[in-house]
Amino acid sequence: MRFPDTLTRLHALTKADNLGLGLVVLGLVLQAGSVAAALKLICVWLLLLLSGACVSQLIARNTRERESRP
Amino acid sequence: MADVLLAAAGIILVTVALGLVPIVRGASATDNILAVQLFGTGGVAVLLLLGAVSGAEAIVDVALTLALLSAFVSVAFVKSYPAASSDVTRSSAMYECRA
Amino acid sequence: MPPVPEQAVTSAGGLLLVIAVLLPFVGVLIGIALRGVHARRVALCTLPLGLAIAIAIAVTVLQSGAQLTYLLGGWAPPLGVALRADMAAVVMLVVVAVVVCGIGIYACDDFNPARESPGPRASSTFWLLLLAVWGSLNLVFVSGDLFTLYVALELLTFAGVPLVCLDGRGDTLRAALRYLLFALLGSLLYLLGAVLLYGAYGTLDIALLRAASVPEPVTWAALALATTGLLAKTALFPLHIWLPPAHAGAPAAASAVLSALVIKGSWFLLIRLWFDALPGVVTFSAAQVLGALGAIAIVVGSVVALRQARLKLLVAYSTVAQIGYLFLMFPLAFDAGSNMLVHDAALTGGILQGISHATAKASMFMAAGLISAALGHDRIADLAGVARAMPITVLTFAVAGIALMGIVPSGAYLAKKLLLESAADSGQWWWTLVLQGGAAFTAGYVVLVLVNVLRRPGGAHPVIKRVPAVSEYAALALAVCSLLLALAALGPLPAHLISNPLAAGELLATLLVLLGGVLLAQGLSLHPLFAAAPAATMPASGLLRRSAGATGVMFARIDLLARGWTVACISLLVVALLFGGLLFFGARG
Amino acid sequence: MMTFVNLLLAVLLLALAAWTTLARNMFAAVVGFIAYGALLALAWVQLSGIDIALTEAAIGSGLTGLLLLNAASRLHVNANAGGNTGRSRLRVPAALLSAAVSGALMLCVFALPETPPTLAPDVAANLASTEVRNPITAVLLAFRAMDTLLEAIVLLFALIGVWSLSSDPHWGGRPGLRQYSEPNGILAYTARVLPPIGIVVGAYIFWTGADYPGGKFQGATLLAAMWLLVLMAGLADAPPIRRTWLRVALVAGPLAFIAVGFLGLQTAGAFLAYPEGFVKPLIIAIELALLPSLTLVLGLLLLGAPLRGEEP
Repeated sequence: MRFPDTLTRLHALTKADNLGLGLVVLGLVLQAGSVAAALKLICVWLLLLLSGACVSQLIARNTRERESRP
Repeated sequence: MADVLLAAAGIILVTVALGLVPIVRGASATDNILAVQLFGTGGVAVLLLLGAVSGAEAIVDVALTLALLSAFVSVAFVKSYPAASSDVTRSSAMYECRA
Repeated sequence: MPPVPEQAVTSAGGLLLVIAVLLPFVGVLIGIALRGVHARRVALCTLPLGLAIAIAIAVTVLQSGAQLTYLLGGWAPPLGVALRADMAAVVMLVVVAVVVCGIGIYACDDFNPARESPGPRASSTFWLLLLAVWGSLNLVFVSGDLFTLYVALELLTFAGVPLVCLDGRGDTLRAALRYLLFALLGSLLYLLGAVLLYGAYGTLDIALLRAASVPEPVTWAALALATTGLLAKTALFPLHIWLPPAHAGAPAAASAVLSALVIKGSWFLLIRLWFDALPGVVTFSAAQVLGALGAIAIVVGSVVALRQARLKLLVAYSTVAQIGYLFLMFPLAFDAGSNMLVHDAALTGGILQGISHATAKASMFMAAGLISAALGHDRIADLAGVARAMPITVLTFAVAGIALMGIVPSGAYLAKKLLLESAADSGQWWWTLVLQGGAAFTAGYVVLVLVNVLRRPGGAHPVIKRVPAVSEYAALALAVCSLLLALAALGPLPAHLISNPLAAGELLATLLVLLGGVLLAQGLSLHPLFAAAPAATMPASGLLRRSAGATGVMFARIDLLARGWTVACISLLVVALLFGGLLFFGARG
Repeated sequence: MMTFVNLLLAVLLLALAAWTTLARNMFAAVVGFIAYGALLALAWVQLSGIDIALTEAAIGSGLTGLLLLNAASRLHVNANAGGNTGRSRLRVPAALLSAAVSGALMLCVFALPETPPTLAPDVAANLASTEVRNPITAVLLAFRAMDTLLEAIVLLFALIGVWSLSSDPHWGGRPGLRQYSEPNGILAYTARVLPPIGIVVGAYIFWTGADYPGGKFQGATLLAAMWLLVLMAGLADAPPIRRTWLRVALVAGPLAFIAVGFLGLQTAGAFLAYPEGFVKPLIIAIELALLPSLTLVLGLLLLGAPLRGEEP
C-alpha cells in the first residue's frame, strides 16, 4: 500500500484480481467435486478477469483526465 | 485441508481489510473505489474458499453475483464522478428545483 | 405448539376479507396500466364496490356473531397466514370505506385530469394513492400475523408519503422526506420487535402469540420497540416531528386521507399488539405512561393549535391533540384483577373515538380546504364573512367540531361517556380531568375558527372563487356521518349511557366545556377573540392574557424543540427505554 | 479455524460499520457502506443464509451502492448539503442513549432460549407438498405467498411515489438524464460485453431458485443492474413512463400472481393454494411473471423521476 499514486495502486490491484484469484481458483478446481463445479469456478474467474480489465481501464482513464485537468 | 482453506480465507480477509486503511486516512475518491474493487475481488475469493469448505455449491452463485455487481458499482462510480472528458460525460445533473 | 382449533379453519364468507384487501390493490394495478386519465375512472368504479364489500363483511360478522377467519393458501398458522376480522376490525373497515368514498366524492372535482390544475401528474397519482391507502388499511385491520402487518405498514407508508408532496412545492417535498424517514424508522423498530417475538416464540400469529407469550426480557424489549415504532408512525407527542408540516402542506383531500386514515393504521396495530397479541405482558405503569403521553399531546397540540395563524395548520395541530385523545383508552382498559388489558367499555370507547375522529377530521380538513380554495388564503384573522358566503362549509366545520368535542348528540359523546365510566369504575379519576380538559381544548379552537368566520366582513365580498357544491355536500355528509356512524357502530345502545341531553347535568357539562373552550381561545389565540371589546376596560384580563400568551409561546417553543431531528431521535430512544423499563419494573413490582 | 474466520468477520463488520457511521466525508461513507454490504454477504454465508447472502450482495451492495453513489455525487454538486448540522451538545447524550438501547437489546438476545423455537421443522415437514426443494421458496411462494405478493405491490407504490416527484411538464417523460459515452470507448465496450453474461447469470439464479438458493428477486436485481449498465453507457435510452407496454409489463407480474391465487380458489379450495401436482409449475409460472415486473420496477426506481418530456 505504499505506491505513490493512483495508477500504480491500480496496477497492484489488478495483480490481485487476476493472479490472486486465479491461483485461488486453480487450487479449488483441483479439488472440485465435479467437472461442472470446476467449470463454474473457472467461469467466475473469467468473469472477474473481464470485468476487472474493463473497470481498471475506466478508472485509469478517469484518473488521468482528472489529474491532467487542473 | 479445510483448515488450510480457512486460513487462506482469513489471510485474504485481513489483506483486504488492510486495503481499506487508506480510505480511513482520507484518500482520494478514486482510491476509495479501488479499495472497494479490491474488496469485491477479495470477497469473491473468500466466498469460493468458504464454498469449498462447507461444500454448499450455492455459495459460488453468491460469488458470481458479487463479481458482477462489484464491476457494476465501479462503472457507476466512474459515471457519477466524471472527469468532464469525452468518454464519460455528465451523468449527474441535479433535479431542477421546483420551488 | 398446540393449534387453536376455532381459529384454524376458514369461516364461511372469509373470502370477503381477501377481496376487501385485494380489490383496491387491483384498482391501483389497473390504474397504473391504463395511464393517468383513466386512474380517476378506475378509482370511482372501485369506491362503491369496496364499500359494498365492507358492508357485506359487517353483515356476515353480525349474522354469525363470531369473527371471520380466512387461511391463505389453506395453510394454518403458525406456518401460514390467517386473515381475521373481529368486531373492531369490521367497524374500522366500514368506517374507512365510508370516509374513502366521502373523500373520493369530495376530490372528484379537485383531481380531475381534464382540468388545467393541478395537472395530470397530481390528479392521476392522487387516485392511485387513495386506493393504495385504502387497501393497506384494510390489510392492517384484517391481518392476523405480525409480519403481514409489517408489510401492511410498509404499504401504508409508501402510499401515504407521496400524498404529502402532491403539489410538488419545495417545502412539501421536505415535509414528505421528513415523514418518509421518520416513518421508516418507526417501521424498522416495529420489525425488530416482531423479529424478537419470532425468535422467542417461533410464531408471528397474533392468536398463537397471545397464548404463548409470557413476561420475560425478550418480550418486554419487543413490545417496547414495536410500541415506540408505532407511536412514531402515529405521531404521538413527542414523536410528532413529521405531522404538522406534512398535514398542513398537502392538498385538502390528501390531508384528509393522511390525518383521518393513515395514522389510524399504526394506531390500530398498536391496539392489536397491546390488546390481542401481548395483553399479559403490558403493565399498569406502561399503560399509564402511554395515556400520559396522550395527555401531554392534548395540551401541547391544542395550545399550539390555538396559536396558529393559518387554518390548515390549526387543523393539523388539532390532529396532534386528537391523537393524544386516542391513547387515553389504554390506561382505562387495564384490568387490575387479571393484570392485563381487556376488551371492555374502554376499548369500545377508544375505537368509537377513533372512528369519530376519522370522519370528523376528514370533513374538517375538507372544510378548511374549501375555505382556503374559495378565499385563496387560509389566514384565520381574515376569515370574516365566510359564514355568509359559504354556509354549508361553515356548518360542516361546526358539526365536525361538535363531533370532535364529544358534546351531546355525537358518537364521540358516547365514546367519552364510556371512557369516563371506565375511569370512574377503575378509580383512575385523573383521566376524567384529561378527558374533560381535552374536550374544552377542542372547543377552544373550534370556537376560535367559528367566531372568526361568523364575523361581519369589513370590506368587499371575500370569496374569490366558487367551490363545487358536490364537494361541500360530501364534506357535510361525512361530518353528519361522524355524528351518526358511531351510534350505528355501537349496535344496541347501552341504555344507561343515554340521558336526556337537555337535562340539567348534561347541559351544564356541555356549557362548561364550551365556556372552557371560549376562555382558552380568548386567552391563547394570537388575536383577541372578541376584538370589538375594548381591551382597556379589562385590565385584569389583559394581565391574564399576557401570562396566557407567555404560556402559549412557551408551548410553541417546546413543540419546535421536539420537532428538531436530533431531539426527536433522542425522544425515540428515550420512549423505547422508558417502555422497556416500565414493562420490566412493572412486572417485578 | 472456523471460529477464527468468524471472529475476524465479526470484528471487521463492526469496525466497518463504526467507520461508515463516523465518516465525515459522504463519499467515503458510501464506499464504506458498499464494502460493508459485501462483508455482510460473507457473514450470511457463514450463517448458512445463502439466499440472504445473495440478496445482500445484489441489493445491499450493488443496487443500493449505485443509488448512494448517485445521491452522494448530486449532493456533492450541492456543496452546502451534508456535514453535521445537528446540535453538537446533544451528541454525547444521544450516543449514550443509543448505547443503552443496544446494550439492553443485547441482554435480551442473550436471554433467548438456547435452541430457539422455530418453524423450520414445520417447513421441512410440509416441503414435500410444495414440490420445490428450496425451503425459502416454499415459504415465500406457498406458506406466506400473500406477503410476497404484497411486497411486489409495495415496490409499485414506491415507484408511483418516485414518479410523482417529477414536474408537470415532464410527467410521462423519460426518467433520469440522457447518458452519453464515446461509442467505441471502453465504457460502451463494457456495457456491450458484461450484460449478456449478466443476463445469463441472472436467468440462472432465477431458475435455480426453485431448488437451490436464488430466485426471482435476486435474478431480477442482476437483470436490472445490467439494464442500468446499458443505460449508463448511453447504448440505449430509458423508455418514457407513459408507454403502455412499460406500464402493462410493470403490473403484469402482480396481476398474474393474483390471478393464480384466484385460480387456486377454484382448483384447490383456497386463495393462493395450488392444486396438487401443479404446485411447482405454478410457482415457477408466478416467478416467471414477476421477473420482468421486478426487473423493470427496480431499474426504474433507481432511474428516478421523469426529468425529460418530449425531446428529439
